[in-house]
Order: sequence, then C-alpha cells, then structure tokens
Amino acid sequence: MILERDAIVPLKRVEIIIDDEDFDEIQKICRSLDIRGYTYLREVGGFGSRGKRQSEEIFLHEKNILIIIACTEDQAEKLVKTISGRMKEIGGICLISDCDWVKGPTISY
Amino acid sequence: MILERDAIVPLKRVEIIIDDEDFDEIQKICRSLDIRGYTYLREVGGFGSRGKRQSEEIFLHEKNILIIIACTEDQAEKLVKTISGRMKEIGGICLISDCDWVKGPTISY
Amino acid sequence: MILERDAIVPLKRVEIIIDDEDFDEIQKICRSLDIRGYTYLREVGGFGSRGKRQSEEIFLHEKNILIIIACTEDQAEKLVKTISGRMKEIGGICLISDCDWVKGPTISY
Amino acid sequence: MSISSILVPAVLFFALGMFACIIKSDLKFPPDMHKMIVIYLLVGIGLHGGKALTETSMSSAIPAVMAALILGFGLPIVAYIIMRFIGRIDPMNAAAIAAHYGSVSAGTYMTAVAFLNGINVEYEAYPVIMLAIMESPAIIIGLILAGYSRRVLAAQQGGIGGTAVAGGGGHGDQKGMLKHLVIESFTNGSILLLFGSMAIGSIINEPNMTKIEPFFDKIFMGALCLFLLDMGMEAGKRISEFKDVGIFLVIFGIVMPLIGASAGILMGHFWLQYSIGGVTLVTVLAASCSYIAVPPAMRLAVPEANPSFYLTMSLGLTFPFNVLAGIPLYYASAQWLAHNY
Amino acid sequence: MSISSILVPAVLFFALGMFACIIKSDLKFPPDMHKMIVIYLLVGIGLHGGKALTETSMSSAIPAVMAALILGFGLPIVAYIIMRFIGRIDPMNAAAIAAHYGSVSAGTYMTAVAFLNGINVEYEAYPVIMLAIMESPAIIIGLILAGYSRRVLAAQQGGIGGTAVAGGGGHGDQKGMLKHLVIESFTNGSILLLFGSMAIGSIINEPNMTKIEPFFDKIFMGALCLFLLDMGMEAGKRISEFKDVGIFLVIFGIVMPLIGASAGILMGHFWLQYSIGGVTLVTVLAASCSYIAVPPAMRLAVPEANPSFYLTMSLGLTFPFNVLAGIPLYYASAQWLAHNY
Amino acid sequence: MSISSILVPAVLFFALGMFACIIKSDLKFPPDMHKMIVIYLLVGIGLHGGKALTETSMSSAIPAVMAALILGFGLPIVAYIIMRFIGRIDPMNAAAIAAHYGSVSAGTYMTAVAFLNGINVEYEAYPVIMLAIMESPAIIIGLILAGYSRRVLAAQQGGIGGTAVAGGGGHGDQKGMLKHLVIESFTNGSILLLFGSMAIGSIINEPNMTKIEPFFDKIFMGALCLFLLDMGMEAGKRISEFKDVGIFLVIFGIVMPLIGASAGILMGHFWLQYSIGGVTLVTVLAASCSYIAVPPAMRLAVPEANPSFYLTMSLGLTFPFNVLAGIPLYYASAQWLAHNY
Ligand SMILES: Nc1ncnc2c1ncn2[C@@H]1O[C@H](COP(=O)(O)O)[C@@H](O)[C@H]1O
Ligand SMILES: Nc1ncnc2c1ncn2[C@@H]1O[C@H](COP(=O)(O)O)[C@@H](O)[C@H]1O
Ligand SMILES: Nc1ncnc2c1ncn2[C@@H]1O[C@H](COP(=O)(O)O)[C@@H](O)[C@H]1O
Ligand code: NA
Ligand code: NA
Ligand code: NA
Repeated sequence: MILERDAIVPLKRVEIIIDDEDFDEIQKICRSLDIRGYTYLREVGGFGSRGKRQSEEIFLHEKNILIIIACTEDQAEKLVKTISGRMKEIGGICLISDCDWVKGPTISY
Repeated sequence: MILERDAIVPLKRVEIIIDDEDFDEIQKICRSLDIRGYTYLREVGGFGSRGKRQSEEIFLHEKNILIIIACTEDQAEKLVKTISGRMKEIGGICLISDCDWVKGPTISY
Repeated sequence: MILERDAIVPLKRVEIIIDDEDFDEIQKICRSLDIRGYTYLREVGGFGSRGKRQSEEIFLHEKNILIIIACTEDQAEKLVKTISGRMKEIGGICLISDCDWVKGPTISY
Repeated sequence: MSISSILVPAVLFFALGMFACIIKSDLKFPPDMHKMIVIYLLVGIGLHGGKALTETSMSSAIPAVMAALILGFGLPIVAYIIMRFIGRIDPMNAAAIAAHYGSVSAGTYMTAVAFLNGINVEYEAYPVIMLAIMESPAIIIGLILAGYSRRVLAAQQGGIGGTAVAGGGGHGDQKGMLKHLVIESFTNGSILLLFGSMAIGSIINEPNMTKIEPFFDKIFMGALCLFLLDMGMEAGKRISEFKDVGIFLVIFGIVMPLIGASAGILMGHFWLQYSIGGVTLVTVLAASCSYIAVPPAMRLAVPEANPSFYLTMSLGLTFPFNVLAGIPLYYASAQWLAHNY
Repeated sequence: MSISSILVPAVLFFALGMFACIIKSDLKFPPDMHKMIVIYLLVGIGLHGGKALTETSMSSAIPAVMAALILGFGLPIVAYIIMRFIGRIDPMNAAAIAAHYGSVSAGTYMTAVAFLNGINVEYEAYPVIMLAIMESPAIIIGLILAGYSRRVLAAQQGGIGGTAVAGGGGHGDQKGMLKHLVIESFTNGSILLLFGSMAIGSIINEPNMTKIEPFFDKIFMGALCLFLLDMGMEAGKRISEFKDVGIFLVIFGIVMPLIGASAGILMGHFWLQYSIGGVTLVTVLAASCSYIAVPPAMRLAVPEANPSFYLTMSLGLTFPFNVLAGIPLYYASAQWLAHNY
Repeated sequence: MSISSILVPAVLFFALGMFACIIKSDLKFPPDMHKMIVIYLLVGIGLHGGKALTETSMSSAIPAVMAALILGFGLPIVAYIIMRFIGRIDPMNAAAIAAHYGSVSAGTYMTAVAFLNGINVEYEAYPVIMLAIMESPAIIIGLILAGYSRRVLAAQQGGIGGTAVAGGGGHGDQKGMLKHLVIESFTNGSILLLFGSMAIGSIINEPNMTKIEPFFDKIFMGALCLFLLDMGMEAGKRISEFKDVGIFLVIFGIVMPLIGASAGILMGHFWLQYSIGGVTLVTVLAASCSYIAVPPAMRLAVPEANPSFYLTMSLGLTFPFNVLAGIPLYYASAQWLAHNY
C-alpha cells in the first residue's frame, strides 16, 4: 500500500445480504451497537440456499437488501457475533473484508 | 485479523459488471460450475471502454448488471477461466478480492 | 492467491458514497484524472453523520449514489487526494481496498 | 354472436402481447405500470360490484358465498388428488399447484366481463362477491395439503431412518403458519382493495358515485386492454418453460380449468340459477387460477415447491387458455344449458 | 347535508388506506404512482383554476393574494411561539415545524373541493391562487426563525464558552440560503406546475379546453380517490412514530390547524366575503400543513431539525385530522357564520 | 386561425417543460411515467388510425406507403451528403445522425394532430400508416451508410498502413447486423404497438370500439399534454449540450427538418393530393426526427458514433423546433399551396 498512512484509516467492510423485510431488525442491531454509518441498496436479486429471489418477477416479488457497513474491527466483531445467530433463522449472507477509510469527510464509523 | 478463526471462512469475492442482457449467460455458467450463490443488482450505470452506459437515459437505455459471487478460491479460478474469454466479446469487467464468510446462515457458496 | 499471476492485474477498488446530486462533480474529477472506467448505482439509502438518507421516502427523497472505480494505485492516490478535500464539504464516504482485475475484457482502468 | 362481436379488444391485446413475446420484441412494460393498472382495476371492479350489491338483498347473496366456499375448498383437493394419483407429481409441488387452482384470477374475471359487455349480455352482481371470497380458502387448503404431505414424507423416512424429527418440527410451524395465512388472507393487498372498494361502492350515494364513474367506470374497458397486453407478454415469457414443467402438468393446466368450469357451470345453472351471463362468470371463476395472492402465500407456506412450476402453469397456460378459448366456450355452454335444461 | 352526502369517496378511500396500514396489509403503491398522480392532480387543479380566473378581474384577486401572504407569513410565527413558549420545543425543530404549518397541502385542498362538489356547493376561483401563493412564504419564515434561533443558541453558548464562532459562520450561510430558498420557492416543481397550468388554463380558448377536459376534469375526482388511498397508507405508516414525537407535538398537530382555521374562516368571511364554499376553502388552506414543498426545504435550511418530527406531524396527524374531521367541521362553521353574521 | 386557437395546450405544456428545465426547477417525471404515456399514446394513435383505415380501401393506401418508403430511404441519404460534404462531419457520426432524420417522431405527429384538432381541420387516415412505416427504412440506410463509411476509412488507412483488416472484419458483421436490424425493425416495441393496435382498431366492431374509446380517445388529448410537458423537460436538458455538438450541426438541426418538410409538402400536395390537414401531417412526418426507435439501433449498429450528438439534435433541437415553430409553419404553407396551386 503506497497510499500515505496518515491519509487513511484501516477498517472492516461488512457486507450483509438479507431479505428486504428483515432490514429493520438489522438497523436496530446497528443502532444498539452504536454503529454510526451504513449504506443500503434495495431491489437486489439473488440465488442462494433458498433458491432464486427475483426482484424483477412481478408475480412473486422477493427481494434482498444489500447493506454495506464500514466499521472498526471491534465493531465488526460485535456485529458479527450479534447477527450470525439470527441469520441462521432468516437466511442471507454476511461477508467481511479489509478496507481503508479515506480521511476527509466527517467521520461516521 | 482479530476475528476468531473458527467463526469465518476465507473466500473470494468475485464482482462482475456486464450488460444486463448478458446476465442469462453468466447465470448458466454459474449453474454449470455448481456455484451455489450469487447476488445481482440491476439498473447499474457506468463508463468504460465502450463509453457511457446510462441506466437513467430514457431514450437510450443501456444498463449494466453488477453480480457479486462469494465462492471458494477453486470455484473462483474456474469461473474466471470460463468467463474471461467470453468477456473479451461482450465487454464488462471482472474483479476479484479476498473476503471472509461469516458462519451462521445456511452455507450457499 | 492461487489464481495465476498472469491472468490478473492487481488494482485498487475505490468505493465512493455521496449525494446523488454531487455525482456530476465526481464524474468531472474522474475525467480530469483520466480515469477510464467507473460504475455507479443510484437509489442508494444510508445513514451517516448527517442522519438518515432514505431513497424510499417519497416526501423527503434524499438519495446517495455508490460509485465503484477499479484503478491503479497511482490513479487511486491522485483521486483520493483530489476528492478528500471536497468531501469535507459535501459529506459522504470513500473506501479503498485491494482487488484483482481479471484479464479478458478490453482494459478500461 | 357474430364473429366480430367476439373480437373483444381486451382479448386481442392479450394476443398482441403474446405475439410480441414470441417474436422476441423488445416491447416491455415498466413493472410499476402493471401494479398501477392492477390497483386501478381492482378498485374499479370493487366499486362497480358494491354499487350493484346495494340493489340486491344481503340474504340473497348467501348461496353465492356458499358456492364460493365450496369451490374454494373443494377444487384444490380435486386438483391435488389428480396430480398425486394420476400424475405422480411429488406431494409438495402438488399441494402448491393445487392451491392455485382453487383460487381465482381477477384478470380472467374482468376479461369475461368485457366479453359479456361486448355482446350485451347481462349478469348478476353476486359473482363479484365470489371473486373476493374465493381468493383465500384455497391458500388454507394448500397449507393443509402441504402439512399432510410433510407428515407422510416424514413417516416414510421415519419408517426407514428412525424418528420423525422433521415432521415434529414442521408441526409446530404448521399452526403458526395457518394463523399467519388466515390473517394474511384478510390483509392481502388485492383482497383488501376488492372488499374495501366494494364496501365504499355500496355506501356512497348516487351523486358521489357519478363523480368518480368517469374514472373508475368509463375508462375501465380501455385500461383493461393495456392490462391484458401486459399479461400477454407475461404469459408469452413463460411458454419457454413448458419443457421444465413436464407434459403431465401442461395437460393438467388445460384439463383442470375444464374440470373447475364443469363444477362451476353446474352450480351456477342448477343451484344458483343465474342468468346466462351470471353462469358464465361463475364458470370462469371456477375455471380460473390465481397468480396474485396465491404464489407469495405458497412460496412462504410450501418453500419446498418450485415456484417456476406454479407460475408457469397459472400465467403461461391456464390464463391464456381461459382468455383465448375458455371464456367463449363457457359462455356457449351456459347458453346451451339455459336453452336445454 | 345528509349523512350519505358526506361519505365522500375520496375520504373513504383515505380511511381505507389508513385501515390497510393499521392492519398491516401488504398493500403498497409503487412510489412512482404517487408522483404521477400528484403531477396529474396539480396540473388538473391549475387548469381548472386558471379557467375560472379568466372569468374574474385581476384586481379582484388582490385581497386573496394579500390574505395568502398574511396567513403564510403570520401562521408560522404563531406556531413557533406556541411551540417555544408553551411546549418548550427546542428552537430548531420548532422553526422547521412552524414552516410546515404556514404552508399548505394541495391534497387537503382537493379533498375539500371533492367534499364541496359532493354536496353541490359553489366556491370562488380565488382560493386556488392562494394555494399556489401560500406554498412559499412559510419556507422563508422558517429560515428566518432558524437563523434567529441559531443566533440565540450561539449567544447562549457564547455567554458560557466565549466567542460565537458558529453564529458568525451561520450568518454568512444564512444569506446564501435565503437567496437559494427564494429561488427555490419559484422553481419548486409543484409550485411551478400549479402556476404553469394556471397560466395555460387562463390563456387557452374554450374549444381547446374542451378537448383536454375529459382527462384533466372528468376523471379528476376518481384519480383523487387513488391519491387519497395512497395518502391514507402514508398517514397510517406514521402513526407508530407518535411516541417519538411526544405528547405536546401530537396535541399541537390537532390544535394548530384549528388555530389556522380560525384565522382563515374569519378572514374568508369578514374580509374576503366569499360564499360558504369559498370560505371553507380559505379555512382549509389556513388549517392545512405542507408535506411536499416544505420538508425538503427545511431539511436543507434547518439540518439540525429532525425530519421525522415534521413528517409525522404533517402526514400522520394534521393531514388525517383535516381530511377526516376538519373539512366537514370547517364547512359547518362557515355555514353557521354565513347564517348568523 | 386566430392567435388563441394556435395556443394548443399540448404545445404550451411543452413550453412549460422547457421553461422548467431552463430555470433549473426540480420538477421531474418518474422515468416509468414517460414509458407508460408513450405506450398509451402509441396504442391510442394505432386504434384511431386502424378505425379510420377501415373506412378507406386498401389499394388507395398504396401511394402513402410508397411515399413513406421514398422519404424514409431518401432523406437520410440527403442528410448524409449535406453533413459530409458541407459540414465535414466525420462519416460515422454523419451516418448515425442521418438515420435519425429519415425516421419519424410520433410525438411530433401527435402534436400536429392536436394542432389540427384545435383549429378543426380534417385530415386523411393515411399519414398514420406512413408514421408506422417510416420508423424502419432509415435505420437500414443508416447501417448501409455506416458500412460504406467504414470501408472508405479502412481503404484510407489501408492506403497508408497496409491491409484493411478492420474493413474485412466489419464486412462480415455488417451482414449479420443488417439481418439483425431488419428483424428489429419489425419487433421493435413501438413499431409493433403501432401496427398491432392499428390491426386491432381495424378489426373490432363499432360497439366494442365504443367501449374502449373513453380511454383511448376521449382522454387522449389531455394525456398528450403530460407527455409534451415531459418532452419539454427532456428537450430543455439537452440545450446545455449544444456547444459540444458544434455550430454546423445546430444549424443542420433546424435546416434539415425544413428540407424534409419541403419534400413532404410537395409530395403531399402534388402527388398524394391530400387535404390541407393531410398535407400538414405528411410534411410533419418528413420534417420530424426519431428519438425512440433509431437511437438504440444506431448505438448498436454504429457504436463509433457519439450518442450525445444524435440525441441532442433530435430531442434538443429538431423536436422543439417542429413543435414550437414547424407545425404552424407547415400548416400555413399547406394552406397556401392549397389555395394557390
Ligand atoms: N455465495 C453467495 N454469493 C453471493 N451472494 C449470495 C451467496 N449466497 C447467497 N447469496 C445471497 O443471499 C441471498 C439469500 O441467500 P439464502 O438465504 O442462502 O437463500 C441470496 O438470494 C443471494 O442474494
Ligand atoms: N475501471 C472500471 N471501474 C469500474 N467499473 C468499470 C471499469 N471499467 C468498466 N467498468 C464498468 O463496466 C461496464 C462495461 O465496460 P466496457 O465494456 O469497458 O464498456 C461499464 O459501463 C462500467 O460500468
Ligand atoms: N460507516 C459507514 N459505512 C457505510 N456507509 C456509510 C458510512 N458512513 C456513511 N455512509 C454512507 O454515506 C452517506 C453519507 O454519509 P454522511 O455524509 O456521513 O451523512 C450515508 O447516507 C451512508 O450511505
Ligand atoms: Na445463505
Ligand atoms: Na471493459
Ligand atoms: Na461521512
């Protein structure tokens, strides 16, 4: 990584894909863990253990939501612990990767 | 990585951006390679070697699809080998990165 | 990484989330830095330092745009330097991570 | 009934939509347009039905309600038995498909109304109540059939492998699901719209009705054409999936509406004793197959079933059959019955 | 005014929408459908108003314009004072909410028109001008109140901590924002549509008007029903947020429209001297609360305020109150005034 | 033709849309609304045209078909030559733009119909066939011109650099593309809708037509206003791109419709011998420029061309010119021709 060390903050990028209707629950969990920022994309389709979920099928509209959370490793660990049990029931996936937050905008992680 | 080793599975995150109309083909390839999960987002705009593709332009509606696949390194390699040739013709991009699958939900990779 | 070295090109994946209405500005910056490809997703909701921005609220429609740029480390550095100041004013977030570009399609980074 | 009078615009637009799909035209409706027209049409039928009902006594509607319940509970059971014992279809798919055939399609009903209007045939107000009522019972039967199938499957596996763990687990869920589905069958958007606007149509006075009729009544038949154009494309899309569905189910998708129609026409003529128009509508209801309320309910209640099966059969097969061939056939039969018995 | 005549379809559909939401129905309108109906309705009111205005002299509209400005500038100040000094609401939220209560709701206005049409009561053309004018002034007052509050807060903090840095910074922004908002109040989509179609309605000739009336006039009342069905669902959604808003603001959301209505009815009757229908419309305008133009303006101008407060109050409280209870009440009061004074 | 009679509502709404865009209003139509109105309008024109055609003999339509083909094939060639030899525009962009000017704009046609209706001028049924036919030929010519240009370019480069590899490769593609485009010109959504509903309009009987006319005919002119309001905004958006397009092409965007109009008016009057209304419509077709079927076809067939050029010219320049100035001018000319020759 050539990018200057003091211009970035290493964080975790948590990516959660679940049923759109379960989003409220995840939002509450985020609030309770004091996660200060997240992004979501609706109308997401997919294929997984429960078969196809097609956001574009008008007669059987099942859609996922994709949630992206940039947070500290600490927060990520807490988040993952809290939701992994619940996700056993509601399905979906949760991926974690490394990322760097570029300093500049107001901090919201 | 502080996250406990046994709570996660290291995987590859493959991200493919192609013309929406070529999605069927990629889906078929995924099925043939026994890839067990993917996510897609429609109405994606972009700029690349073929110029702008604007999903919001009503008189020239060209849209991309963004496909995210979490899979094993093995699957990723097979996938990449299979599609890279075809993508020479249909355009688009394919990115790969590392990620960790958080255990909990039914496995679908 | 088992993936064969000559089939991929290591790049940076820059992910920018800002107000939809500031997209034009970022596009101009990309053009000026000779960035040759990017992807964007509209109708993105989120939560951050400025509170909720809900793309689905009809009476207070505030939406983000998610921009994904695969580029060389060099380009990423220039880009980050150029926009981090501006993002202090317009808000949003900018994340960087590592990725590999799979060779095949026409190069557009 | 001349040839030109059965060239109902709505049906022709349906054919145009299928044609567009078959020749792979890029014609596409925005998905929201579909939803908007459906909302509009349901409110339109509801208001119209509600108004018609005010002119009839409540008690005279009881036979219609009973007929609706009998058809709604009976037809899925018949369908299930046929699929299981003649077609050897696996039990979960059979249960899910059966539920669709017990429920109704508002689109088919409206096309039949357009058909009757086109040839100036009168009809009673009761069928619209039947339409509203028949959406739900089949969902419940579908769930019961699925629960029954699950127990049988578990017993079979239990006989081989030991304890019926899955069966036990499924049992508790079953009750919650039943409650859930019963609630849903009242809160389901399209059922609510239909009942709600029937209620509104029956309580507003004449001058108030007159003010909203240009929107909900005068332009209704035209809007129906666009709806059917879209449905034609949706039907056309699914033709390519016939091969996955298999020959038995393809035949079933044509035969089952005829069985339903037979039950409906006999009930309509001999028991309910409606006019030719009314009998036609009852027959259409019994022959039609849901694609609005039932698919999401079955996806939830019978996740083991393949959604592509029931959607293909309902939208790609039974709906087009009813619209293009069924309705004139049912009308002709009702006419024949009326003149001969 | 019999009971059946106040069963205005539009209002009943609003109730149906709220009901659907309360019983947690999955009924949902595509968001674009909402926007489309709003565009259609605004153009419809505009054209109709513009046509009516051609039959009146320009000068006779001056009192209406003045009344609109007085209400638009005055009501938010009253609202702010009540919230600050009785409710002890924090200044930034008070400013943002106040702006909403000074502005108007086209939906409430249209429902009132539907109500008057339903009971065959005539009304003047001026209130539609007032509707168009009253959208903007309250936004400016909201900004001024927010600026004032910011200075007060800064002074308080300055008194404790030292220099009023934030206040100074806010000051420069304030001017830019004012200019921005003044421009926006003319370029705002809904205001532009309303004024634009009023202009078009007033310059096209009779035969041309006749050709577009089937779309913009005949089917208007029916389309309004779908709009109110959707608004009912939007209102219902927000009921769950009453607890966050707090008891004072909930009461305020009912009392403030009554205060506005009092001002409006007195102006309408004694000063403007309109007919019962006209007075009712002026009262409705004064009692109604914006949810189209003001929320985005306040989000921009007063980012410190909580959007969930003003949206909940406007959509979940004041709009339903006006539609379900306010309009008949205002009408009855206007009738009483007309007969007694 | 008084001044007030040319204040056609549709045109005024177009102006309002442009105005909204120029003053940077936040007025925006949901994209799906645009698509829905287009679908509705195309079906509406089709049905109306189909009905009118039943009253004429098939053979009498042959000259119209021929005129359409001549204009469709001829105008793009003229346009290409002008751009290449006067404007020195690069060949690929010239080919793509030329195709647009040979094809037609249903929006312009409908505005002209609204204009004629507003002044009570009758017109023949044939121009609607011409509208449907003229969408396609220009696409084919565009492809041929692009193929020709590619060969010329390859030869030039070959003359410098060696073998014409690209030319050879392009040649094989060319044939596949031609076949593809010919198929597409029949399966293209808007063309299919137009032809399909013309067919339906011509086979349904009077009572059936009467039932759908309130939707497709009575409210048509009003819906057209909303369409033109939206088109005004689309046109306005593109004004800012005039500088990228360059002065020659901006002039071309005004002159070319006049050249097309001249060809059209002469054909309409002297050869087809239509009434003033009919001649006006033929002129409008010849003067108008596609923005529905041709842009996607050219993007595919001539990827080397810059889409922003042809979209800006068609939507930002030629469409507004025709709507605001062209139509009354063409009508006046047709009138003059009729009275003098
Ligand atoms: N391996 C995967 N890669 C990417 N997305 C996945 C994967 N597995 C599941 N998903 C997404 O998660 C959703 C729910 O998965 P499931 O609960 O397994 O059906 C699917 O509809 C996909 O959108
Ligand atoms: N460097 C890049 N970074 C992100 N997205 C890209 C990049 N290059 C191309 N794309 C996306 O891939 C699509 C197709 O690219 P192309 O085939 O090169 O025109 C574009 O429309 C973009 O959405
Ligand atoms: N920590 C974070 N993780 C993911 N997305 C974020 C984060 N913080 C902010 N965002 C996104 O950036 C947008 C603007 O952030 P802000 O300017 O801080 O309000 C938010 O609406 C979110 O969509
Ligand atoms: Na999963
Ligand atoms: Na590429
Ligand atoms: Na931020």
